[in-house]
Amino acid sequence: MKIKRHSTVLIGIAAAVLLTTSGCSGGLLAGDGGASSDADAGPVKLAMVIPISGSSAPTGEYMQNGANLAIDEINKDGGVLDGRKLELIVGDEACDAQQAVASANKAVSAGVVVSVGGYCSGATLPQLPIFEKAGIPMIIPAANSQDLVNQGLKNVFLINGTGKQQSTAALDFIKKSGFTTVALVDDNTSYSKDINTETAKQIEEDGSATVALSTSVTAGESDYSAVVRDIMNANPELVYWTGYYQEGGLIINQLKKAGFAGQIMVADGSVDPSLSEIAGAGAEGVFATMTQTPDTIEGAEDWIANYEEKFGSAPGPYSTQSYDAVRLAAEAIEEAGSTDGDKIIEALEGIDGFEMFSGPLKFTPEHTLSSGGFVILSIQDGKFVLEDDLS
Amino acid sequence: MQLIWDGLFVGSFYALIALGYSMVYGIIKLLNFAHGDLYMLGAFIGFAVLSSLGGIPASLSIGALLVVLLLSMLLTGTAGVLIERFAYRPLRGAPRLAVLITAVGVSFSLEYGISAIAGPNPRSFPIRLEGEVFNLIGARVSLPQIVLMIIAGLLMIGLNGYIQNTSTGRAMRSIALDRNASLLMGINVNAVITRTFFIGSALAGAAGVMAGAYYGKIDFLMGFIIGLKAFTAAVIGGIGNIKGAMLGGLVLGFVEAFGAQWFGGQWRDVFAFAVLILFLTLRPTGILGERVTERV
Amino acid sequence: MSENVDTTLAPKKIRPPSGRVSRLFESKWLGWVALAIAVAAPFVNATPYALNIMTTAAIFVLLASGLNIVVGYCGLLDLGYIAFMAVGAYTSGIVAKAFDLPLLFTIPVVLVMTVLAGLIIGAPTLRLRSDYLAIVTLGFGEITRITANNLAITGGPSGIFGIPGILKIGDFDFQQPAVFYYVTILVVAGFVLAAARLGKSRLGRAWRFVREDEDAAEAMGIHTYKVKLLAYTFGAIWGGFGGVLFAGHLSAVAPTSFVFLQSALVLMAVVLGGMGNMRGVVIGALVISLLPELLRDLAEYRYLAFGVLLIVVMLFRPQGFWPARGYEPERKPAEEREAVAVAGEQR
Amino acid sequence: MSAVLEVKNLHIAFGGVKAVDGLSFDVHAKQIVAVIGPNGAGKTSAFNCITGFYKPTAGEVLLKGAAITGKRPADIAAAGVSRTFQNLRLFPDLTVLDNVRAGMHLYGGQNWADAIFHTPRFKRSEAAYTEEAHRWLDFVGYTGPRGVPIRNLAYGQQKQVEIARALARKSDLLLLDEPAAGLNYSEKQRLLELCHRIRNLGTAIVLIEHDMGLVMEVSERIVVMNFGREIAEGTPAEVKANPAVIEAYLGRDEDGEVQSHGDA
Repeated sequence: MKIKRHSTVLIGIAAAVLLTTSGCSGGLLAGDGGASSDADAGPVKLAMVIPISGSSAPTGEYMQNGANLAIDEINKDGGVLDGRKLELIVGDEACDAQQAVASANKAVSAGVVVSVGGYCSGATLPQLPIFEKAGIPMIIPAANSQDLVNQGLKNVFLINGTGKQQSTAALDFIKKSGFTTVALVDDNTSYSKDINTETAKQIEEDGSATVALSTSVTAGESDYSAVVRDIMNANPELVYWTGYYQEGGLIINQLKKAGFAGQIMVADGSVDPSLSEIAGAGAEGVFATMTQTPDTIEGAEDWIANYEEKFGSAPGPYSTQSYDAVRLAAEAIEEAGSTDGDKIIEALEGIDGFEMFSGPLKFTPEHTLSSGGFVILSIQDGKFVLEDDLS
Repeated sequence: MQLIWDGLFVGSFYALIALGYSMVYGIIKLLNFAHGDLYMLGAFIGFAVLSSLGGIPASLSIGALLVVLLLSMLLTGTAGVLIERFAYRPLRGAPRLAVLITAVGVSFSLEYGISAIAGPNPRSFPIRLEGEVFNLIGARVSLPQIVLMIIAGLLMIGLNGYIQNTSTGRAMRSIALDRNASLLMGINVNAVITRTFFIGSALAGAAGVMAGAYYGKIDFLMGFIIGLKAFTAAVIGGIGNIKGAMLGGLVLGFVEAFGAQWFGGQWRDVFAFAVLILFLTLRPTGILGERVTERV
Repeated sequence: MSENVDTTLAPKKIRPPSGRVSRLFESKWLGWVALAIAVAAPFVNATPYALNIMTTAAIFVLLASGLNIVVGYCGLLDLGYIAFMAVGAYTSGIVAKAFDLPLLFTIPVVLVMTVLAGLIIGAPTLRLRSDYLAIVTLGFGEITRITANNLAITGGPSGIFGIPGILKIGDFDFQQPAVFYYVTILVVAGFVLAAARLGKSRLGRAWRFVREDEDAAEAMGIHTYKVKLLAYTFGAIWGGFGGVLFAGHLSAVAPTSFVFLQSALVLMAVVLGGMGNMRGVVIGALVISLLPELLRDLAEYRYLAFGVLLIVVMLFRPQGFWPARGYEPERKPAEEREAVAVAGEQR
Repeated sequence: MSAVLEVKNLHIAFGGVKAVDGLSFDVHAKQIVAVIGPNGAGKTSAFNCITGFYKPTAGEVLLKGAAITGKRPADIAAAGVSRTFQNLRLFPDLTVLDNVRAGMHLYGGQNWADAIFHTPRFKRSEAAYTEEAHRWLDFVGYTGPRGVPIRNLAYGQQKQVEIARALARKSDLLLLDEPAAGLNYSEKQRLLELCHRIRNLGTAIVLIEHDMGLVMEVSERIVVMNFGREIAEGTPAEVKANPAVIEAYLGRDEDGEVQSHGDA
């Protein structure tokens, strides 16, 4: 009896809801949702899922500014596809998988055509299947874990050097400078561990140097005396820190305090003005593997001036890559002559010699840069300057 | 040797924070979940004080540090008192669950309050203790480390003297034994609890400033893990026991240093928490604690 | 015995609180209405974004209902609850990837693993006092996350990605967002109902007895330790299923999803909604998971707001916004006469 | 006649304080035994030892000939002992009926799977629980509302519910810790009558009580304790005449009480 009554009510409610909503667009009965409803008119939307909250938020801002700079330039020049404007849809990833998925889905729902975001590798990985299913190409400006490539998805393009390429750059510099013993330290995040293991592998294969120590620390702590002790015991000529600047600064500081006499090198995640602030005087002379930043690129003064005029602050890490990602997206859309994902992917694969900050672009078969564009920076007077362009 | 020294140094931080945990627990049987965040608060207060003072010549850094230390202790202590007054006192006598949840709420409010004010990014501390590194029977020891350990030691000795020799100290001990009886004996229980919170929070604040000055980086979540560690230290020593908290801090420092050596640095926290769980299940009264039978 | 019953003291009429809102809330229909809304929602808006948000919210509801068993029913403060979700998510992800199975078939393994996890975490700790328990569970939560971050089998810091879908029959893939949403709703509704029913059973009462007064419960022959362990185990199973859905939903599992903050959020849902009251907890979970989506601009302040809210609720409404209903129907007068007569010749 | 409860040379000490120092007594079926003594004499500690809340430092407790010494309270309850507490230990936020149902936990009749799937077995057992709860409330003469949280009720009603809860356990032995404390005269009279009816069910009662009138009237035997020791045991008349008992109560303010109630 009771159950019958329940089910009649249920059916009644369901029917009522159906009746009232069947006219709405975007519902299940209205085809494939609102995703492609404005595919042929209005602005062309680009998704940018980057860290807006959390500890990587400053980098997110650099990226967003870089992208907006490109969008303004392109729109001023008449947009894409005969006058359609570009529009940036920004979503927060907060370096967290769940938030990233939410933001990616939101972007897909907003009807984006290309994704030009992706900073934390751990938060970018779960975005891949979402954009892939929606047939949306991804031009990833910052995240560069090898795992992104290893999935073999045809919509994923990396315009930052991969962990592998960064490791190669590190090895080149090690050989060039004649270091014979190296300690590798990561912070146990996806990106950092990737570079650590890859560098260790390449050093061993190469054989000109030995890995004296390869270890991990836990991010977010203050006291790194354990790893400092290990390094002092291993006594390498070079310490390569592959994590982010917060812990990097502490480790450099504590190493110097402990009287470490060797050299220190950091990976691109630690290339941030705060590094030398946290590390104090000990940061002087620290090396870094990094893709070109506007500061280190010759002839980028105009660009920097534009950026500063628009945003009132100097560009930071990944401003250029984000800028390039948007330009590249526009180029590919123009080339494809449509907002269709497959055609854009085809266009991206066909691009040859597109000028970017990192040099002329041509994608490898696995959709990475043919050359990583990594250079070696060093800290002089608290600022990163070009040490060696490895050419 | 290096291991022992490193353990001792980190342990003295744990001990300072564990003291507050232990005192508060001993007196009102409240596990002040937000205690670690008072350490964070202390560091940020120190940061704010220093920033507002503007540039300080590096030569004055030890003296300036002491002034900032005292100021931060005062302010953090006051914050602790306010928290007790407005969040915990109304719940005295309420179910333990309610109080614990409130403490979680306080912890959250402090963390994200600071995050909203000072921003989510780590800040670098304006003054930095730099100093000579020298060898002491096989361990690398730096001058700042010694200075900080002396400060920590003095604070702990001072506290111990205070509790053993003053009337407030005696009142604290008597409340820890039996609150109702103390009330009957004419002790102003509320005043003593207020004072306890002040002292405990001030010590945590001192540890925060010292950590800021030594490590150079502070952020709004820095109190979370260290709060857990301090609690572990308090339990190891015997919660509610002042000397136990000091001992527990040092023991935990050692245990961690050795654990990290054997299992690798990334397992250090796992090791520390495993020690906590072992102690709680096998010897919940800690090294120095006495057996207490709970009456029905 | 009838002459001993003081008839002048007729039963006082103490009525459950009335008022339109609370009556609506207590209504038997509420659950069905909620389910109907959940089923109908995609017909209104089926964008991937909306489906994603709704699926996430539903999973969150499942977690909150599981934690409610532990905290709300049994009064054990668990600050590391997300660890059970981690166990479920990792187990199903690893098994599914290793044997290339649809997630559905990993459920037996997940069940075993989560029950084991519940026992491993519960057995040594449930003898502890409640505040020790809270901090130990927090420690266990952190241990779980750090371990997952350091082991090779869990994929280290990158975690596991490319997890197979939940099920595929011929061309029909249950992984399509809308289908997955309905699967989630079905599972969550089932578990919420089960948790609510458990709460109103002999076991559920035993949990409440333990929560209210452990000694008195012991004196009634309730083996408090076993009962607490059962609460923990059920909580673990709920969390584990939440993990399976999580793994299926994101197709990736990474350690960053299992930080203390997540445990705290689930706890907030339970506390704000009303500890022990499934309806309140479901509403609390929906509020906690959906509100930030609606108020994106205030994202920075939401945790601060949650923290302050926790304190305020504990101070002024310790039972939560929708506390457990402490009433049940009185006996009908006719039965009363009969029962009195029977009780006289008892045994 | 075999004893339901045998307490043999029971000791318990807290730190240096000997709360119970060599207590022995037997309780036979259908017997009502009172334990009396000044405050702090160790009566409640003895109860807590018998019911397993304290572990005795020495001595033995036998229930129907089987040792229950040092077992956990739940096991002792399952073996057939139920109790009330000195200061009410009800479940304040739960309804009157739920409080009584607590005593029925050991009846079983359903498991968690029954509960989740609402099997007929579950419905039957729930109905039985409710019916039984009403029956015991009627038995103790409880007339108040039954579906409301117990914290809303008057003290006397709460006391009734606590006894109903202990009775619902259907144990062989019922320990009542100061059941008459705080009750008025007519309530005490009803309690007296209730004790007799409980005994008629076949349950033996041990009660701690300060009200001498009630004790003298209801109990068959009385155990007198002072400073943890048993100073006298016997029928009410014997105890009343015992010089040690008189001495224990003389010079204390209970003195008058013994006299006045002795006439009753």
